Amino acid sequence: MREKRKISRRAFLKTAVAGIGGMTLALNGGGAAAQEKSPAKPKPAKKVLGVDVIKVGGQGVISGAHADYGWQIQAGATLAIEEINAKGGILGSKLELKFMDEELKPAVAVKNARYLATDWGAHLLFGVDSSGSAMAVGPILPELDRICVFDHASTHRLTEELVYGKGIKQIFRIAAPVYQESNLAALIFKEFPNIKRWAGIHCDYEYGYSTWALFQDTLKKYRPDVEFVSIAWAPFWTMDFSSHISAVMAANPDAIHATPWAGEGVMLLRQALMMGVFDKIQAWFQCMGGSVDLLEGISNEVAAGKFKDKLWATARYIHNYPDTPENKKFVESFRKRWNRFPNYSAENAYSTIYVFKAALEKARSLKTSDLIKALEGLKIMTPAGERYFRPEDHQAIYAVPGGRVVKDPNYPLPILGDLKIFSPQAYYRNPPFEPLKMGK
Amino acid sequence: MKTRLAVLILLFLLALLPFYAGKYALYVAIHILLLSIFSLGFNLLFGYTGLLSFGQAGFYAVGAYGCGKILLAYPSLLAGIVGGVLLAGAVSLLLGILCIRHTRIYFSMLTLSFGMMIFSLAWKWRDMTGGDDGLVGIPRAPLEVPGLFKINMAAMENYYYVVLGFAVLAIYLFHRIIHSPMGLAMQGIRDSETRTACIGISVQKYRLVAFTIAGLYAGLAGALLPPLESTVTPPLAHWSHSAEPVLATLLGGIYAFSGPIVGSVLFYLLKDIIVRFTEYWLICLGIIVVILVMGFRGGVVGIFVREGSRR
Amino acid sequence: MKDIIRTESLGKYFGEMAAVHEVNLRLQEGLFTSVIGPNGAGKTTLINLLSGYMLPDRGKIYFREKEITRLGPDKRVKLGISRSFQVMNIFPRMTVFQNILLPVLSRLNKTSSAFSSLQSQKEAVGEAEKILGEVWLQEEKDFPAGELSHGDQRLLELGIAVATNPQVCFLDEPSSGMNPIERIKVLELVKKLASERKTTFIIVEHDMDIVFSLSDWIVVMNRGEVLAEGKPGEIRENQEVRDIYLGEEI
Amino acid sequence: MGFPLFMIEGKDMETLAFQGLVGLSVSMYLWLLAAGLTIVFGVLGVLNFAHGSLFMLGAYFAFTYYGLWGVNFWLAIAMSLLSVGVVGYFMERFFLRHIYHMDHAFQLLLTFGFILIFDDAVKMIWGGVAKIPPMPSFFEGTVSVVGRPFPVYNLFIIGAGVAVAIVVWLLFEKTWWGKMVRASASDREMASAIGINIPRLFTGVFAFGAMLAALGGALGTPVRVVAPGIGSAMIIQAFIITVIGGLGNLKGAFVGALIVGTVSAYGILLFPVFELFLIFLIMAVVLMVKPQGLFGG
Repeated sequence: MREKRKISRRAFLKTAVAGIGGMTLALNGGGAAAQEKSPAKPKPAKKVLGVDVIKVGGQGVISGAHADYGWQIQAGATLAIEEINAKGGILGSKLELKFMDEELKPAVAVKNARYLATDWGAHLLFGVDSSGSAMAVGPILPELDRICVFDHASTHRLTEELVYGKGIKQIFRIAAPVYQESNLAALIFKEFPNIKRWAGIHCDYEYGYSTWALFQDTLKKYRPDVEFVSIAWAPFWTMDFSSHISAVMAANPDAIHATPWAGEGVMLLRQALMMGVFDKIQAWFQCMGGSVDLLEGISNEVAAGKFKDKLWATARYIHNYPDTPENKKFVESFRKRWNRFPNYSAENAYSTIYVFKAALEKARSLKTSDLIKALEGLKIMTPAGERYFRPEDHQAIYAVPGGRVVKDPNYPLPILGDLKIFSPQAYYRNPPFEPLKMGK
Repeated sequence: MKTRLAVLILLFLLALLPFYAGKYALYVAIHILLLSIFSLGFNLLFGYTGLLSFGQAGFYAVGAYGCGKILLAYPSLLAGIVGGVLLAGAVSLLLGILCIRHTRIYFSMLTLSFGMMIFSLAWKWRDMTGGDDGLVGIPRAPLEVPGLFKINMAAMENYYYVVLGFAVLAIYLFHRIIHSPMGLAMQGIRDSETRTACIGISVQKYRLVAFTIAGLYAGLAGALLPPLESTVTPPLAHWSHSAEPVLATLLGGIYAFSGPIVGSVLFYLLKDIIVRFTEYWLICLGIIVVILVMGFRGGVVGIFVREGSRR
Repeated sequence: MKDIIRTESLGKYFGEMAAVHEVNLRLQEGLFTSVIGPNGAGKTTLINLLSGYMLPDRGKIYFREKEITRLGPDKRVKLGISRSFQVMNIFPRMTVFQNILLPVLSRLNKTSSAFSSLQSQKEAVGEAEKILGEVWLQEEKDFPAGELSHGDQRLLELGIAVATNPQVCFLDEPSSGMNPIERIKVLELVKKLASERKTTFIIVEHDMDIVFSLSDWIVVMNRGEVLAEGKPGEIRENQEVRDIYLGEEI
Repeated sequence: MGFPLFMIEGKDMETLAFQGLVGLSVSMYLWLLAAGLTIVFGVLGVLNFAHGSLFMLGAYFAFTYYGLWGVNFWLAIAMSLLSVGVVGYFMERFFLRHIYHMDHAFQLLLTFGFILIFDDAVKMIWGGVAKIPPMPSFFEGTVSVVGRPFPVYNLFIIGAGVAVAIVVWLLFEKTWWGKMVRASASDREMASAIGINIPRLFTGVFAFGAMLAALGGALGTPVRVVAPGIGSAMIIQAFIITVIGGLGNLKGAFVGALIVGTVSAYGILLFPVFELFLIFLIMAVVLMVKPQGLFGG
């Protein structure tokens, strides 16, 4: 036993030491970083905001099948920051961006937020693609003492439960939430008397559930005569939708309402074409179908008229609307900078930075409490139109139309034509909110 | 003697951490401690009993959801953590009975599928789990024993000490177990199942014990998470999360007591640091795994110490 | 003398092939018994059946007139039946000492204690030390068993087999892969253990000289069946046995 | 407005039959993936976690040749098979070959390491954004089955699945190479004793398995997107199939694929809520009842 014990002693000693080494080294590193970078104590400078650089920490998914969204967020924010810095920054302080991959994993998003705020020293946070990540990041903002502008995650719960319900004032959302996909769609299709039988092919997670539930509630209000005849749920990473499509087509629907997005949306639509769906139905509403990556993905099929003008879509911003100088300028400079069309996530991020600018200039301070005051009720002109941050739930109110996916000679990729425009009040849920029932 | 000294130094440094480390470093430290507990339990199965489980994240998630639900209903840290651990233990005992009849690949596949069943439950049983949004707004409840004491946990420093306490306890107990007769029996099973049976030891019994203990450890790691993050989401149960203790343990060394702990430190810091410089941290990790399997199955500890590299 | 192991028309079949067929054995306590026979005669299978390592397809097994046919190996060890393996089967990653300690702990029913240190198991440690001595492995006690020489691993295998303090112990070619001198050493050790420990050994062995010089009783198997059994003298005279071993000098 | 767990009511025979056919196409596609995995395990005894990554590589190569370079579709597929075959060759020759003697756990871990490497490697080469290959025109159009449009492409996939099954069967049952492989699978010592060059044979088998994976990936490109991670998204399903059927048993894998494909198809139609859960449940139950899988042991 003796010899043996000696061995294992040595084993433990060395490794223990290694452990301490690793631990302390890294932690001291982190610690030091935190001390010097902590924005809490401003450096002696005559800058209004007290810092030379305003650090902006963003995140989005930049890996996997949905990577384009993160890329677009990054691109939009970068463009805005370059513009602002070129004009001398905000109140004399330049902006600096650090962007991280949230991997669509809430745990990662939280870790990133903590790293950005407490180690890298971000003054302002924005981003996050998935609802789960948003719902996870929201609650820790008070502890981090930072505001975060969410520019993609769309669950209504973020603003209705966390801000309006739990009173987490550090949360703001610049993007239109699921109302866009459900209530707007309902408002459009209540005008189609022949479409009576609706089917759904939806994401097998919160986004799909709430969108489908809300769509049914709202449409029923205007059209008691419609039926919702069948539904198929597609888990994350569904690549073969043929079972889902045939399952819902079995009920002979007049129209289909679908949420799978990004690459999955493209696969769904191409496979629907293959299965001759568009010969049978009258309309297909593709939520977020106005997203650039999706439009690029089905560009050939649209050009060939395979969808027979039955494909409808919306997005939280569409590059061909509104017809304003702000929007024209944004699209042009985005295309010049990145040589691609801006996605809604890009516009959201771009506007987010300008929202920061407006808030900082109004508050003339980096204190979270001041920024919250400045942002509540803020009205600001953005490429997507005028946005108004509702004080009750910190949700930005602005109008985005839905329309048919069509080819336009002036654009290399499909656009939304035959636009149906409603005032936001018409399709936004308004306080007081009561939680929405989602049988599923 | 030397060992004791090293351990004391380590404990001392960890105890003083909040005084010389920043907020984020503290947060990282907590996560490393959780991963260490998680990996230790895993290695009782893998390194000491010879069973590679790809479903440990399932029990981690049970612990996390259990603790989360309790804290949302009754804000007492101890109740949450203990409840979560016990729940995870019960589940692992139950599934263990079904799993231990299998070995090698079949065991790995069965644990994988049970883990994924828990994942899909977390995803689908929305009234209970909140679906993919998960359980939100879980309070970091105070540590209290009614009538005795009550410590506020709002400051992360305080919670760090709670985690440190549980981690030290878990590691100490683990050390006792693997150096006990039962630990020896498990190693016997790892080295030769048939031989162990033919000296009068019930292989299945000790497999089940190891499986349950591993589940309890996973559950403890999981139960300590919600108070930190205030959220619990399904990815915690996904097989890719089960892979983390596997990689950490492999990195540190599966044949040494301290392997999983050292591995957890390296694994977490490695990822945390690489991620800051490149989004391609997976490929670095993959290369490390390949190199370890090809050449250094004893892991880092094995490289340091002859004992570790023994096959 | 009374039977310690008795079988009734024991059979084990692999598809068409009868590894063991209609075997009715009476192994008597205290008789040093050898099982011999050409390769594929079913010797190892027989031991696997008797030790519970395999379950028979047919027939019954009795230990001291108590039926154990369906008992698992670990249960049989508790009754006092133990074995060694033809293909080396030790605990390679544990130390030699632990290799012996584990079976001892198992016999003392201590393996379920989860928090006491090994050193604190005074009784077991003492016994293990003693057994190490009996199999000449004191010096190597702290080596990892996997790093021992082949001969020493054989000794260890033997040590593990006797460490559960069995009443009957099956040894499957305890001297395989050893040179003649080592063989004699090992088998004399076995004989010594038999007398000191009051253990009834049943061994499978190829070296006829050793078998006939050591055994009190010899069982000859061929094609899964028992061809003959008896005292060495009788077996030497047996014509059938001579036939299956023809050429070989008995 | 909750949905009942079980929605059989109002599902006529045509619907069920049609869904079954769709399920068949799903099954056959899964079979393409499971076949290679099974062969590699059956012969080399290694459960290749990275099989899904080879599937992904197949898709990327096919996309590059057909979608980017405009090579003829069939030629592009052949080229992608070869490319992935070469990748497989190197994987076996320089890595797997050295771990056959090791515990299954380490083999699983090594191939797991390759998943991480391949996933990031394609991200470096092709970028993180999902690629959308064009659809060859001859796959467009549908045929009418029980009065409903069924895609030509899905018919083609069914055909391809059956074809692969036949080819593999002929290869292993009727050719000298197949006989050698089976001999070495059952007894390596004996095989090398009678002069079979085991290492080279195994390299060949692994490359062959890799090419089958690539075939699945390549044939998927017309209707799927190509993105990092599509491999790891598929591998678990492939595992379930092979385990249900009995690891290393081709007949088992074929049946397993049929079960999983059909169950998921009907699951979506009849149990929209618990489809995901169902497949894992089946696997667990099979293992419980028949530890070696339906056709294994």
